[in-house]
Amino acid sequence: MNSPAPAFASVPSPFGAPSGPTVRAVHDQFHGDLLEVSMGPQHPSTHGVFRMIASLDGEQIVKLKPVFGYLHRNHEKIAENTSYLASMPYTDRLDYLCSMSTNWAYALAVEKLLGQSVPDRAQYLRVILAEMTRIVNHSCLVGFLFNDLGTSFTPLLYAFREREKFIDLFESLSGSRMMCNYQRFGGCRVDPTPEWLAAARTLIENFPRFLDEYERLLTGNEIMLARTQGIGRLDPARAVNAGITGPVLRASGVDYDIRKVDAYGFYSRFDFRVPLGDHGDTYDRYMLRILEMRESVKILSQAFRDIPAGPIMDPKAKQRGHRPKAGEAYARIEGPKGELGFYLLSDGGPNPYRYRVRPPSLINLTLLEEMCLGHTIADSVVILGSIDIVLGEVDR
Amino acid sequence: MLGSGIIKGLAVTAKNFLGSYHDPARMVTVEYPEQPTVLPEAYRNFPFLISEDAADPMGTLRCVSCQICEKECPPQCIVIEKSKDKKPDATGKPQLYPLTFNIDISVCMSCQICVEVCPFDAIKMDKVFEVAVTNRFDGLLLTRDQLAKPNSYYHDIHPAEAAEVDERLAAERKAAEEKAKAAAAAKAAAAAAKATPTPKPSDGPTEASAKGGTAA
Amino acid sequence: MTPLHLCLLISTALFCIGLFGALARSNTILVLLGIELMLNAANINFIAFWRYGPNPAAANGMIFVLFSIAVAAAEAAVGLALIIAVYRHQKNIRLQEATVLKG
Amino acid sequence: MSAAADSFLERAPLELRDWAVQLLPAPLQWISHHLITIVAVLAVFGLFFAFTTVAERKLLGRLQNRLGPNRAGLPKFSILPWHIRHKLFGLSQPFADAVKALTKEDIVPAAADKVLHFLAPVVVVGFSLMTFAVLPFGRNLIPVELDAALLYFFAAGSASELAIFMAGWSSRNKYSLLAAMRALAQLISYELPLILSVVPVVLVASTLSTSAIVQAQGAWTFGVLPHWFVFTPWGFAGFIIFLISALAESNRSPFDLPEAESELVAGHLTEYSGFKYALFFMAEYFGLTALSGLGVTVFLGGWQAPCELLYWVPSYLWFMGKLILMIMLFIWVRGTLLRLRIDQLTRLSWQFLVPLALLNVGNAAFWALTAQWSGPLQLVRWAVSAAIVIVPFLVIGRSLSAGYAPRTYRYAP
Amino acid sequence: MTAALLLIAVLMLGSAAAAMLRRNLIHSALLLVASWTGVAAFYLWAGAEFVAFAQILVYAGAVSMVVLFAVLLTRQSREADLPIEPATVTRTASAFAVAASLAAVIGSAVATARFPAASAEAPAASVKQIGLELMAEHGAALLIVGIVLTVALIGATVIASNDKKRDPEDAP
Repeated sequence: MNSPAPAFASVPSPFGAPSGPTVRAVHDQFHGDLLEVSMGPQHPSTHGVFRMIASLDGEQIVKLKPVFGYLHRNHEKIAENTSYLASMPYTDRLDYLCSMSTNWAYALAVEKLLGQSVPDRAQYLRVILAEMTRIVNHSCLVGFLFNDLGTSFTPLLYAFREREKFIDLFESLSGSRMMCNYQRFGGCRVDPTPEWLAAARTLIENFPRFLDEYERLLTGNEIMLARTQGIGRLDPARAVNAGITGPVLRASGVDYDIRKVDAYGFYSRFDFRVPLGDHGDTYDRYMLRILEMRESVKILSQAFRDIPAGPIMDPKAKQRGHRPKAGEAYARIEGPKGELGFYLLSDGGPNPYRYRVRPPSLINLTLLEEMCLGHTIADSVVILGSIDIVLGEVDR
Repeated sequence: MLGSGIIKGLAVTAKNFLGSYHDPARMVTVEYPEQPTVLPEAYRNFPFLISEDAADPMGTLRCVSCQICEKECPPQCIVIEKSKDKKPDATGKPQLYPLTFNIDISVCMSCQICVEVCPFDAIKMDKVFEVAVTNRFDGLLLTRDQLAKPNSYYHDIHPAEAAEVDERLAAERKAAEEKAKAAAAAKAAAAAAKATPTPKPSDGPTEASAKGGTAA
Repeated sequence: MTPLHLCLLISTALFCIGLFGALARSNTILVLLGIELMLNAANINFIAFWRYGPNPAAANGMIFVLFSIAVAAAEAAVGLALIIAVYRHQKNIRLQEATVLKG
Repeated sequence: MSAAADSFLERAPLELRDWAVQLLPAPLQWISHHLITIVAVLAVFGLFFAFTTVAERKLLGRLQNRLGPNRAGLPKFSILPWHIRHKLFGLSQPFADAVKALTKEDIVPAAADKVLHFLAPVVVVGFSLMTFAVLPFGRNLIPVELDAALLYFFAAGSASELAIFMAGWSSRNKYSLLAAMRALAQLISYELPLILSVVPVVLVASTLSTSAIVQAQGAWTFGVLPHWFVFTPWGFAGFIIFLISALAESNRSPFDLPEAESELVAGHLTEYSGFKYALFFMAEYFGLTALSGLGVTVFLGGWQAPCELLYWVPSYLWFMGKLILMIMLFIWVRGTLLRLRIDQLTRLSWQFLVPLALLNVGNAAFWALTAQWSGPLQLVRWAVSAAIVIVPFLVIGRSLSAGYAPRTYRYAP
Repeated sequence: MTAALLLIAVLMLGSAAAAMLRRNLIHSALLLVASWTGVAAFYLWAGAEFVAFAQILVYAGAVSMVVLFAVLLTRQSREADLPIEPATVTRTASAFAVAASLAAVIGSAVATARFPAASAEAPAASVKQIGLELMAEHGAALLIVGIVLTVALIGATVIASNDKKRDPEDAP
């Protein structure tokens, strides 16, 4: 490790001397031929229209070039040409698995720009929905990861079975299963009924049982251990330098969770821990997701206990036609995939002058080649799966 | 011992296999066309226009063609053409009405922003989701006539919300009537007392209270 | 012509095809396969003599063939391993170019 | 007992065949005798294949808390009343699939090696069907009685991976080529433990004939404990090794590397469509069924009843019942496990299965040598035999899984 | 019976000859599998079941796999099926001359030879008999073959294993 950022200086290096296969990315007459395989954009395991051009020596990857942009939808430019409110449903489509937390990040940025305050109940609701989204995202991710590992959909369908319950709650609250469009500048759109809160609480109370069963199915499985431990190691110094965030970074042992660092929303009121991995491999990334789900359950049960009554919307907040004063704002949250940030630059008009998303999926993807080199093609899809990308967010 | 994790996993799948026969929590499949899905009340799909009277939908549209929804619609799937003349609305007040009101639901992303910004409670979200048609251009372009649905339909699909809206509208109308009455009385009194100019009937308060209402 | 003659002629033909391949082709793998064919031709002879020989009760012919098959398998394994090793050094499996034993 | 063996039900299939044969003129009798056998095996196992596919999908569905296919009913012109023909539990799904496969366009890539591309599915189906010839389906039902039946079985079965190679290589697709390489590596690695796992049975039963092996398992202790080979320490170990190798030989999860859909799209099947694809699919299930049938024959007592009281049930029903259980086991495993990597796959074979199988051969030799031990010595015999299985398993298993363990995690301070 | 033998011979010799002449190495290997299967069919024809199955198991099942593996591992060009450069014409011609003359010599020798009369019925050799002979009379040979096979297995592994660790120092 060269010189880690001061914030992470306390982290002892979990890695000794660099080990594992050293790979030469050469292609000349002395080293035989490399087989160049184009995986994607139509490939079952690239999680959407992502493409990896892998050069293989036998089954070993000696070069891997990620190609993206197939799902580019001009998100940022569209947002610069519509009102602040009208961008909110578009943020649903960024990371379409976690629209609730993406909404929050955008709302946070606009609220910062407007100087808008948020009532307590809405703050609690935001935490509740964001943590539920985290659970949804992580359980889906683990399911997809196991699909990449070659199960016949079983863990994925178990995860989907549970996810469905969360999604149903989202639907009955916001009207839509995935494109929730729930947060507003200054609060939330709909107030949940007491029945809704009770149902959500029951769901959360039962969720650890599912997690236990899930772990019994997967965590100790010898094949799973052999397929994931030591695969796709990510050095913490490299991860920090590359701007990796979220569970991928924490799996490498770097203690960086924006919920703790920024304590945005009401996160400072909740008691939760941040799990850290020591090896930075695929197994750690998988286990961190499981552990974070358990922490989310803890946060959620506290939130259900403490949620106050009251308005969910600041009565002074404007409904539409927002015209923030000229200025800029950057707001970030700890999304399920990592640091999700929105940067807004206002010139006083009804549209943002500049709108920029910091998508965790894209930035976490940048070290894909480094993680894959020296591993086999079978591992590359697993490593990609463990990074947890959503192409809607990568390509925007 | 090598293999114990695998055996544990096999036990879990076996449990789920058996559970799928007796445990409804493990068997969540709904056989859709035979078993209709129960949609939550908040469910939203595509917008429709509310008319007061099912017998004369075009005559009693609540929409006054203010074009706020057209402006706010994120994917800009709404096209409105204002009328030149005014027709009396449900309260008898003359209002503009939409000559054209088209929603291209192949573009619409069901975000509900049009509903939120409408000051007249004229556009609401429908629950119809089986909208497959054979022509994806004209078939998915809904016109004014296709969009207009009576208020009773709104009550059917979103009972609680519709009741709230109706209550609010009734209160507003009452307030407006009282105000108009008061104004008329005042005018009469004023006319009786002095020949002063009539105060202009204003729709400002209606709009303001409607705005407050949509937040709920 | 007895069936035995026919069998022997067939095995002769197979042997000569193998020989031709081993001599004519420059690819090491094919040379090895030619030799395998020659071995097979010999095996055919064993079986033919066992079947039409004076003393078929003794299964000697078959046992010879079994041993021969086993040895041929070993030969193929070692031969192909050698070919792969040569390929590693020279990036080529043409027989003419494998002129040095030292890698 | 002999009465049961001669019961009408037991002999019915043979009687039926003989009756049909004697209707024909004499010169045709020999050939029709065999043709009827072949057609019967094809029909029974063709249908068995069809319903295995639907059973697999339904069982997997249930394992995953889904319903599985339950819609394909009977066509409108069927005479059955509407409520029955409407869905029929999805049982007509395989026929709908067959019609679909037959009517789909057959696409051959322009760069493909056309001849091999065509030959591969033919070879794979042909050879996988040939293996059925030596399985004793019942007391009197064995298509071909061969002295070296086991050897024949493995010889015929070994060609299927060759066909996979042909398919993968001839498609001229990189995924297919990788799949072809994997198929070769897998075959080379798993043919050996598969054969070695059966050798102990050959040693103890001292025959290669499948029907004789079944005969050797036909006794009960106290009338309820069958003398199947799986109920001995060496037989159990052999059965487990056989199961693992059979999974690998038939390209089933967790060894479905040649067609690993998350890595190689569909592996060697990537460039196949329509009926050729269906043929591969069929061959895969035929191979699976044949290997399960061999497992039943060699380890699970073949057509023998599990206890003496049930001896009257026709033997072929026992065989089919055990076969179905074996296939359900395979489906269960598929629904649970994930795929190995190719190097782990070969390592599992060479470092784990082959040594254990070799030791197991020695174990069987010990068992055969101590056949006369009785009384307390019998216990010693069992203990020693079990130790020969368990101790190496623990030792090799530990070294194989060295370095892999669930971890504990720390939390940020 | 003779017709069957001739049919087997045509299959066997035809595919062997085609294998030796094809330019495509994979085709050659697969044709050789056909040829080996033909040899196995000949064994079956001759009544040597056990040997026939062993032939298929070893040649079609194992040797062919190793051959195909070797072909794929040593492919040189981007195309999987490298055309093998034909040897020079003189070489081919002389090889043909040698093979043909040898065929002529042996063939004429065989054709003119006289053999003792064969027994009429096919000899029956049960698996048991083969096993007993292998273990009793040829026990020593069996042991030696076992050792040869083991040594060959180990030797092949050692020769083919990638002994040089890849390290950055030996980069070109």
